[in-house]
Amino acid sequence: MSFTVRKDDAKGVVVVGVDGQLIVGNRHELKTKVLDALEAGEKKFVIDFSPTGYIDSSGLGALVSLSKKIREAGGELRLAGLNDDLHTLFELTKLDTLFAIVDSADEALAAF
Amino acid sequence: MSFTVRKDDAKGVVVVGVDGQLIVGNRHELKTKVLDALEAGEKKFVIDFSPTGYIDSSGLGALVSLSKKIREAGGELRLAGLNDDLHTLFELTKLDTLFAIVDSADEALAAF
Amino acid sequence: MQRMAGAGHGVQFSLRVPTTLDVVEEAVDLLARHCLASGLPPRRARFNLRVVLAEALTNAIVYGNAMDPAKRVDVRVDVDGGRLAIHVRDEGDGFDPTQIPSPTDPDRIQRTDGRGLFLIRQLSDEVHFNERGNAICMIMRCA
Amino acid sequence: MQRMAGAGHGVQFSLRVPTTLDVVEEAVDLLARHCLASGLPPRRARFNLRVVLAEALTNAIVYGNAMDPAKRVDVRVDVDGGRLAIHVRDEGDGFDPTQIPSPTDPDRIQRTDGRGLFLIRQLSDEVHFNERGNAICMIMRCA
Ligand SMILES: Nc1ncnc2c1ncn2[C@@H]1O[C@H](COP(=O)(O)OP(=O)(O)O)[C@@H](O)[C@H]1O
Ligand SMILES: Nc1ncnc2c1ncn2[C@@H]1O[C@H](COP(=O)(O)OP(=O)(O)O)[C@@H](O)[C@H]1O
Repeated sequence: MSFTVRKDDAKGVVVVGVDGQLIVGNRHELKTKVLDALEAGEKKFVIDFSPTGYIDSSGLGALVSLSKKIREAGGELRLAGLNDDLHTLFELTKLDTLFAIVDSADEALAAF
Repeated sequence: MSFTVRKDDAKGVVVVGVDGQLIVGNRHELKTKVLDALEAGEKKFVIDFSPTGYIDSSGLGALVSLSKKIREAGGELRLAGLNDDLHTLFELTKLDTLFAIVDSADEALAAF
Repeated sequence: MQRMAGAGHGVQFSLRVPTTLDVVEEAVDLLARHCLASGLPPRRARFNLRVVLAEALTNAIVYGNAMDPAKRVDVRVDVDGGRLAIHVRDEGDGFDPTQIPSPTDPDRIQRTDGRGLFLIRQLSDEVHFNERGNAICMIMRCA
Repeated sequence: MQRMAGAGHGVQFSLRVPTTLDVVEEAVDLLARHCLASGLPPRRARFNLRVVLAEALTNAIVYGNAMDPAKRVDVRVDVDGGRLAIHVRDEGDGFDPTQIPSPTDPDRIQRTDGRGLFLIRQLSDEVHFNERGNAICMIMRCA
């Protein structure tokens, strides 16, 4: 499990890929990566779940926390690349009402 | 698990394919199939193990028994298509000294 | 052929997990492979099962065993009649699972915690607890 | 990450098999899938393991339980430290495994029986029996 971070310079967007699981064991790593970028002045974030296996409730909690912090800093977070199972997770928890969810990272970039 | 029986008319050879396992649960079926053909006057037999998973000791026993009966009736039996694992089984039990083992059913046919 | 499941004889498998969050992912993957071997459909093994196992193990480690490395979590899966009964037991004092509010309530939706048992209930076919509350049983049907 | 095996905590799985030869193939396949899930290399799971399991189950059914449908065969596999210990126990009186002649002796090579235990010994890494002789333990290393 690991996170890939890349910056789309044209759009000024930070794209974080969640490779593997987002769970209790690595959610802090994701939070640190995103909050470091936020502190460095980044405002636009996409988290790309297309390479993701599963997310547990603490992973969902980490996303809620990040979304709040990004909003407070005047930034914006989009979630992309959720497969059907992951999408169901957001629907079941009604978190789909809280997040801007788009099909793909490309779409997220285009819409910024 | 099942056995396919086909007759090569040019060579007058009965080719039996062992599809799946040759084990305690189906060795009688193989014996019946071959002995019926022997009784019907067939003399040349190839058993093709290329589609075979594994053989247990009772399967090996059934082959020993068939080989004896075919020989007594003046016929001939060849074993073909053994993968490395199956070949090891015959080597370990020294049954490779008892059977005519050839690479493929085609080779067995050509050699009759 | 007489079916093993039809004859009522299923595989049972078990795993003893140490009280550390480091092993959750590996334990989940190992158990998911065994559930797959026992006939759980690949998609359910890959997703639903892995989420509910991760939740149950995490709760057992964090709340049940309170991170005490002297304690263990025991997982046992009984396969029978086309369904898996996944038991996760910790060495804690238990809790009252009826007292857990829904994380989808409007005033709770912004919280960062409180979704574990909810997801377990949503993604399993049935959920049971023992009386003490230190053992959960999650049922997953194979079909 | 802390490894489950390294921490000494392995999966254990078990299956109760009825005393009928009809189920041998299915039981062997089911157990082989679980052994694969526990890290036995695919080729060993596909061949060596399936042969030795088929032999041990057949002996337990035919000789141990003497085909008595009231009896059962219990299979248990302990996975630990990169090796599988496969236990097969029947409800019979046992036998003395030291008294079994080699099927490769020239005067026995034409026999149709007597190769089961020999193959078990050749295809496993270690073989042990309990004192009574109604339980065999076959060790298979994962590497
Ligand atoms: N195995 C357990 N032992 C003791 N308490 C538990 C256990 N599992 C859950 N709980 C209690 O139930 C609460 C809700 O758990 P859960 O829905 O998983 O959400 P979260 O873990 O995010 O708090 C926990 O905060 C805890 O108090
Ligand atoms: N589980 C068992 N209980 C009692 N006797 C057994 C058992 N397994 C093997 N035996 C004895 O060992 C002998 C040799 O077994 P084996 O090598 O498998 O060859 P085969 O089954 O072809 O006779 C059997 O004939 C039987 O007498």
